[in-house]
Amino acid sequence: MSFYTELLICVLLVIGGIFLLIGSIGLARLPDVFTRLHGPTKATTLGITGVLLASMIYQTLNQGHFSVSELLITLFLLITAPVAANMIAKTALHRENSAIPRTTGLSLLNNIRQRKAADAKEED
Amino acid sequence: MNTLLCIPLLVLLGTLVPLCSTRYSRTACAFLTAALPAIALFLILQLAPSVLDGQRFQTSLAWVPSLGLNLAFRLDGLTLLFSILILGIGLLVILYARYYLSHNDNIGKFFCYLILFMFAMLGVVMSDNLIQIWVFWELTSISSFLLISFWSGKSEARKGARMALTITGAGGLFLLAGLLLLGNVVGSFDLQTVLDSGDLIRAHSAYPIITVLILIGAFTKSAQFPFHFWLPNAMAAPTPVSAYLHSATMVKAGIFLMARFYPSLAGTDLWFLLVSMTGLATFLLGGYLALFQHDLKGLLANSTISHLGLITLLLGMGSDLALVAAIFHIINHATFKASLFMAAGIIDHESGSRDMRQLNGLWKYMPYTATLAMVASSAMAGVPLLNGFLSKEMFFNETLHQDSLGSLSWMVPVMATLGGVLSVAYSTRFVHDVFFNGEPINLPKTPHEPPRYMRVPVEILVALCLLVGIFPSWIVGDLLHSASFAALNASVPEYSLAIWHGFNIPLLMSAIALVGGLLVYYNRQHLFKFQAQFPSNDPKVLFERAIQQLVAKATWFIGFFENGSLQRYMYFLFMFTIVVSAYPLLDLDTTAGRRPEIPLDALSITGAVLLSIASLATVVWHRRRMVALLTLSVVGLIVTLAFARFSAPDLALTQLSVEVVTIILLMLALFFLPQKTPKESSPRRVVRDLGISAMIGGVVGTVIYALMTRPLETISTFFTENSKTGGGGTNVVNVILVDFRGFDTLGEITVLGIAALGIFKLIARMRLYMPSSNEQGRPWSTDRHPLMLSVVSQSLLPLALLVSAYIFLRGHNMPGGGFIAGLITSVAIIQQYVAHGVDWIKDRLKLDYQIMIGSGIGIAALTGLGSWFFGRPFLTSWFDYFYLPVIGKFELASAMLFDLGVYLTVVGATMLILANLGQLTTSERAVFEEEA
Amino acid sequence: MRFLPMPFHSLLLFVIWLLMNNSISPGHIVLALFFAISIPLLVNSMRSEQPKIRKPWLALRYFFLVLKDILIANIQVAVLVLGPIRKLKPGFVAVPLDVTSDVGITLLASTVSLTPGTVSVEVSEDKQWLYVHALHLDNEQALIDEIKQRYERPIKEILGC
Amino acid sequence: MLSWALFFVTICICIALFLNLWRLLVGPHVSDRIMALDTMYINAIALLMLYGIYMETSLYFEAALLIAMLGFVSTSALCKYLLRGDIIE
Amino acid sequence: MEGIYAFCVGLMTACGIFLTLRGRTFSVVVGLTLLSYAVNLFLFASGRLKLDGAAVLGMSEEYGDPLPQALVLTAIVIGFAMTAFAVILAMRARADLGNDHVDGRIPQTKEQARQKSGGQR
Amino acid sequence: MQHLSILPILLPLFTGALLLLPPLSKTLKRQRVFTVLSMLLQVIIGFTLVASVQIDGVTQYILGDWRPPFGIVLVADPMSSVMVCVTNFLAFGAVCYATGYHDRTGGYFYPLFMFQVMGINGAFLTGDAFNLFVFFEVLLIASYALLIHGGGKQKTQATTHYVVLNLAGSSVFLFGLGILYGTLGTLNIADMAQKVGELEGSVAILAKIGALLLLVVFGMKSAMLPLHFWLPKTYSSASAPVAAIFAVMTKVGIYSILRIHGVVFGDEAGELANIAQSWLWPLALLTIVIGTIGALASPSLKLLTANLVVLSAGTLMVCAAIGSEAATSAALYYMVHSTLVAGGMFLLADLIARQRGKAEDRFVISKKTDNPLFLGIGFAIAAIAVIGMPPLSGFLGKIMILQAAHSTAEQLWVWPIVLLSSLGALIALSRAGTTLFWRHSVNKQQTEEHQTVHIGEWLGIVLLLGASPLLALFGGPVSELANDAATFLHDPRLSVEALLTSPLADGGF
Repeated sequence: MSFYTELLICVLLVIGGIFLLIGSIGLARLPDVFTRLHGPTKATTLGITGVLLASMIYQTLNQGHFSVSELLITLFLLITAPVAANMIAKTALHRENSAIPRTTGLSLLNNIRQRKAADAKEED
Repeated sequence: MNTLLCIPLLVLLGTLVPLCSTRYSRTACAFLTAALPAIALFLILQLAPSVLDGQRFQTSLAWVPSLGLNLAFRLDGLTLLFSILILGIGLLVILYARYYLSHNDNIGKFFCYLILFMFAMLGVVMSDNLIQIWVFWELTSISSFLLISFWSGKSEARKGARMALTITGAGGLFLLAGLLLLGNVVGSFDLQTVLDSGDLIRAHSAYPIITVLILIGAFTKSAQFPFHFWLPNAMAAPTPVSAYLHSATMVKAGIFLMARFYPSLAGTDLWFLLVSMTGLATFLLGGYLALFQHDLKGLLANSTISHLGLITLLLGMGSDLALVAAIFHIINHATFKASLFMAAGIIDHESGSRDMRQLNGLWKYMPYTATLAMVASSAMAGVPLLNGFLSKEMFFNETLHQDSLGSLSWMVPVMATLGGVLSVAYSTRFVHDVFFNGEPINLPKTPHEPPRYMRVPVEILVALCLLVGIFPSWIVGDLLHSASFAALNASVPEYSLAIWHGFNIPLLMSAIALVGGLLVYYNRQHLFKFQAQFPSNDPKVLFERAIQQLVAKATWFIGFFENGSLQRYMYFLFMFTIVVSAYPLLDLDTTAGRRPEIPLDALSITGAVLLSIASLATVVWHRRRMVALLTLSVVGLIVTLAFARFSAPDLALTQLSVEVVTIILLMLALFFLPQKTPKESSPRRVVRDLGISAMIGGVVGTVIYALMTRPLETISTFFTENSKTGGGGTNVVNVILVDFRGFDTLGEITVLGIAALGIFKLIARMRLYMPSSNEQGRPWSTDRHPLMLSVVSQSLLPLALLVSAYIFLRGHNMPGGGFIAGLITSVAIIQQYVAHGVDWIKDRLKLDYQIMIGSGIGIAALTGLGSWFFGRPFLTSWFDYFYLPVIGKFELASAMLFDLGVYLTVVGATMLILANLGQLTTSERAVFEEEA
Repeated sequence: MRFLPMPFHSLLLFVIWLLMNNSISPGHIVLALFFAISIPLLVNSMRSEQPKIRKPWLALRYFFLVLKDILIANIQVAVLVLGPIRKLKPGFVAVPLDVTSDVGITLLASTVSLTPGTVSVEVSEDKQWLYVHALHLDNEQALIDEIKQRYERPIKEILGC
Repeated sequence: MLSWALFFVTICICIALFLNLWRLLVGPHVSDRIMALDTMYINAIALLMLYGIYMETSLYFEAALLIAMLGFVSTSALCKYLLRGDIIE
Repeated sequence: MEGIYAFCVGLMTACGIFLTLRGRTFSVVVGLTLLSYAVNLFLFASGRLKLDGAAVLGMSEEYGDPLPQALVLTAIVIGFAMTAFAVILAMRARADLGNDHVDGRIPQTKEQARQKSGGQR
Repeated sequence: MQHLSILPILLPLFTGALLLLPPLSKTLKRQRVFTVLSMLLQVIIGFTLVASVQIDGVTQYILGDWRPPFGIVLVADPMSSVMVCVTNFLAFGAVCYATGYHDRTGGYFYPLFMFQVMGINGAFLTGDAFNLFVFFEVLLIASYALLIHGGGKQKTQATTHYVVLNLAGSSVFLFGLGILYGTLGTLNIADMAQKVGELEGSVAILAKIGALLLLVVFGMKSAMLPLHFWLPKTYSSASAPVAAIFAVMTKVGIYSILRIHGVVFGDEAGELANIAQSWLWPLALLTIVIGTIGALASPSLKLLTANLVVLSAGTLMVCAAIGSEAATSAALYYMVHSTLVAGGMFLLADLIARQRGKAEDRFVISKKTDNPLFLGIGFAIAAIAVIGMPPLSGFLGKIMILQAAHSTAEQLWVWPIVLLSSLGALIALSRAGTTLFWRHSVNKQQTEEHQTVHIGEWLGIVLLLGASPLLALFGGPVSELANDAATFLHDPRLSVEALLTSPLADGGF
């Protein structure tokens, strides 16, 4: 394994690791449910992609034949992560978890909760 | 065939005769019933001359040789005597009963029981094997139970029967213990061997126990003090039964037993003291109690107790002559008491009452019966020229020649005389109160003489009383001699059976008894008054109360332990586990063994900490169910990672897929179970439970640590070596699962299939209300099938199926396999359910999960069966490599087919469970009410 | 089309099978073909009607565009997450939808979730509005426009609805 | 270099896992906890891939794939439960 | 490593057992699940721990003991079936008995009450 | 007939699987006929197996052709073959009975019943410790499913307790197995027996814990004292044919104790010889006591029968505690007897309960039964047999046990307790019988339609209870059989070494 490939793997790994960590930091650090959603859906997905790519390259070189199966996991996560985020957000909305007060567009929240159109009038 | 075997066999067959002949007239039934016992009696009488000459017949058939239990019968003098009594009186009773029983009674059933009893009794006396004696002994208890409770509609009959059964049954158990011990001491259960080794037995350390046990058996059966109380209560039986069982035969079984084992057990102070004192006490107590009975049969029953006491006393005196006297009195008592009972039965039958306060002056109505009864009761009282006199003379004589009480031995004759006084007194009362003493009071019927043939048995017996009384040696001399010879198992001492022995002390004692008895009877009012001061303790009530108290105590006790709380049972289980497992651990010196440990690293520590925190959090938050569920998922995830870490990828896969399905199931449960868990464990309970769980956790941790740090040699190298060559796969775990230990897997999928069927059963009848709001009281969201989820799930399904196919196909060589593939398929389908709902799926997916389960198990099993056609045992695997032009080399293995079975079962089972659970909830939502 | 009810999926499955096995040996190609045909046939009944991909090449380009945006998105998010929380100005935005098909909406929502600073939170019941939560919202309208221009338009073109 | 990178990433993921657990434990809402669990699944995938690199084996790929798949199912089911109570209706 | 592993197994066992001793079906089921995790780890470890020894031929130099792994696999599946049954049973119990207690504090129905005090003889 | 010894497992398995598939799954009638026929065949196979073991000696069936101790073997020795035969016979009786009424009260009765039989037979036949666990689970899960058959509150509650306890028990089982594997490195029971003797020191102590944990599990299955509490309620609430087949389940526990603790940890086990005995003695005796007390306290016939099962289990455990050859032989005889009689009694209790109107089987005054003669005779036979009174089979078993206990140090405890338990049973059953059959309410206005005994129900009861007189009559041959079995089990040369070193072990037949 040449130095450069190893370097590439390392870089990918480190990027992956950092983003994974950032995702989790976001999860732990951000103030409300909706902001926390951003960490796992984006940073973590990217992080895992990094690790998977590293693994892919490494395994390909190590085993001597093309190893691309990791792409499958990436694909999978790319498909599912937004849906998971959406479900969690729906849950949070349904259970009336509060967003932090400085959020803009809080007036929309009630409409969102009841899944009404944005221009629908408040009824209650 | 052997005559000796024929005798009991004939009687046994006889039990069926009444059942078959019950449809004919009652007379015909009675005669048919009597036929076989009559033949049996005839056979015995045929053998009698040889027996009287001192011959002994024995026969034996092997039954359970390993126990020393043979079907052995004997006929010696004692047996002969008793057999004649049993069969003879039995025949008379059959005749009597034909008239006694009314049309309402099922006479066939009665005779059946009666003959069964006869068989049992005959068996007791004819047995030549210790265990066999007990077998028949208990049979008498059972048959007497049936007879006593013949009028089962009456509460008295039921209670009396139960009491008799309980007491004699208990005695029987003592007897069994005694007999077994005896047999073990002698080394044989053969009766003759036992009889011949009396010295050995008496010298053995177990002798006292044996004696006591056997005597208790005998005493209970013979209604000896303090077990006497069941006998009067057994009088609820029809009178023929009383006459037969409770005077002539069954109560004599105890006496018989003592006489039978006389050579083996008697001859020690223990025996004398126990037997004679019990006998004396019974003799007096029975006589005394008889005096106060108002019930005719009660009087007779207590007099029977008294006379049985007399015989027992004789047996306990230790002299051979006393034994002769005892046997003589057995004969006499049987004759006069049976006739008395029958007479009492006639009175009862014809007048409708047995109460002596109502029965008066019957002489006028039934003079003939009265005469018979008077003769018989004179015999009971010991009036000269009747048989009772003779044996009583012998008894008095023997009391004078004993020294069982040392210097207090003089008391025995005095007591005996007193007993004689009592027996004269109650006999007088029987005669005077019933047949004279004014007019009958309020009798239900006008008394009259019984049918002709109902009197015949009484006549015969009374005639015997007279004949024996007058010509003793001519009538019973030989019989008595041979019986005594057999009982003694040695030569019989000289004795004379004459009416007149000259003026001697026994005669004086008899005279005192006669005179005193009359005096007592005339002054009975004083005695009655005296007796009235005591609270009347009906033994029946006492006994019932005792039993009921026993039951109440038992109920309380059981209720105390089995309080219906699962926690209690779990507590017992875990406590027991702790005790059992921690105790040996105390002996373990060092926990750590010699095997080098794997060094720690950050990852493992992280895993361990996460696992610990998550587990603890599950415990702490178990009342916040949703959170507990999430922490549980974390635990599952870490366990999965642990499996992966310690080189078990298959396990990781399985654990993971199982966990998801479990969580989904738990969520379903969460939905239907009450949404809140109130805090309900007391702090003490919590501390206790913490203690228990900590202890078990500690033990488990210690043990596994100790195990892991010790080297181990296992059979596993075989698997790794043979996996490829023998099983055709490189994934050893999978090869073990589908090949080496495929049978386990077959069982495992069966479990899964059964679980699904069982769950289906559970769901089929379930009526659950769905909560309309969550634990916060918030109504559910109206968005049944979120848009993004449904769209994406649809696209994921083919992908998931592909993955499951991939996992399935590579299972044999790489981590994976049918089970995991099955779970993935199931989870993918479940995801569709989650995203689209049951109704949507139902129209689109038409799979019969039940058939999937059945065929899955079937395919797996059939795969195993396939090897039969190659002459190999079940589940022998087969694999081979093939070449196809384009594709190249590939492998086919029977294990794949097996795995297909696994796959089908898993999918079928999981889906059967989940799909049906889903259907459960498609009905309309009722408002749910939380229980108070 | 009876044997290939879902051509796109079939292709995907075919590729994925080979991906998973890391192999393009003839045996695996045969297997991949088998699954690519059989699985769609199996699950065909389990699908609701879905629009076809009209412009595959545009789809591919869109895919890479999203990939690039994901990268950028993450760096932005990283900065925001690690930066001072107080300066964060989260907000909800309602995006009016032009795409009508479920698939289209889902695709758009997913893209929004994966790309800079936004997560799609909810779709209104009449499917006219997509509610989006932004981690840091400076200009509402700009965000709406960007979403509509950058993502919704290509999706509409690809799916034709 | 690779081992160093591996070590670094492992530490990162360990910290991430702890953070996830922390979020899972403190909540405050169930949605937060589910999110934390979901993130944990993804971190676990990364961990498995790392382990695969470290052990020079691809044996753990399937496990990672399964976590990805099943983690999603589990998350969506959990959310569905919170939304509708009945996950299969 | 062995020590920490053993500690975790012990702790999980303890947690599981504590939960099974609670008075509600749900806690009991969760406890049993936890307990079965612990059991699986225990059984697995009875073949001793091994790093880098997956029992796939050709993938490693030394193999861990594959037999306990196979046993654990069977145990997992069986445990799954059992847990599933227990879960549904808990629901059924709720449906039939109206509550989720397991501690026997069930309001007695008339029939049961009569049965308990029922006269004898 | 080389496959004879696996048939008792395969036949019910296939029957069960086929019953799930069309065309059999379509109507109950087909299922009924098929199951009865299959069961009849199984009975025949059971007897054939006993006979073949008697004639040809012990056979071991090497599954998958992997020689022991590596693969799983089934061992058909005299003991297991007899137990299999008893199980099949009992199951046949129960199935016959079920055709009358009970198969209609819920779904999947026959398939589940077949799986239950399979599990029990497997547990008896297997020669592998982990496979024993698997079959335990098969029989357990089937029993859970069968227990709820018919439905009702009581069943649900009893099942909940039963299931949770047994789940905990299964965990303990696995702990025990793990320890044994971790110390012995093998799973084949015969191989274990060989290796146990070589253990010493700390490893021996660990193995001891494993063995004792197994004792806990088997104790729970066989209703040993502190672990028996689930039994009375569970058995009494099960529907009749299920309760009948349950009668053999406690025996599986006893059998396993005899197998594992009597043989593997028997006299030859070196440091670990007879470790279970000191625990078994007091517990067995106390089990008898509590069974007797429970019998006395029982307010209904089913509960009474269930408590009698506890009592008989205690008696059997005494045999296991004695551990001698005579005791094992006695245990086998008593096991056969008590299984069949208890099974018959459960069936009878159900019939009685169904004929007594609202009173069911409780000991209260009630209407008269419709078939007093049949039920009465049946009850008498069952009662006499179960008390251990002559002339039915119970007394032979009891005497054998007493004799086996003779001249042991604990004789002073065993004899009184065993005998007094008989007395307790006598009291309880005489009260039960007199009340059930003889205390009638007078009012005869409500004359419901006269119930007749269905032919299947009749046959089931006659088969099971009729076995008792036969067992007594042929006490000689049966006890010889039991002696053979005991001899085999206690002779390590026969039971252990032969199974590992026989020429059969090379895979050929």
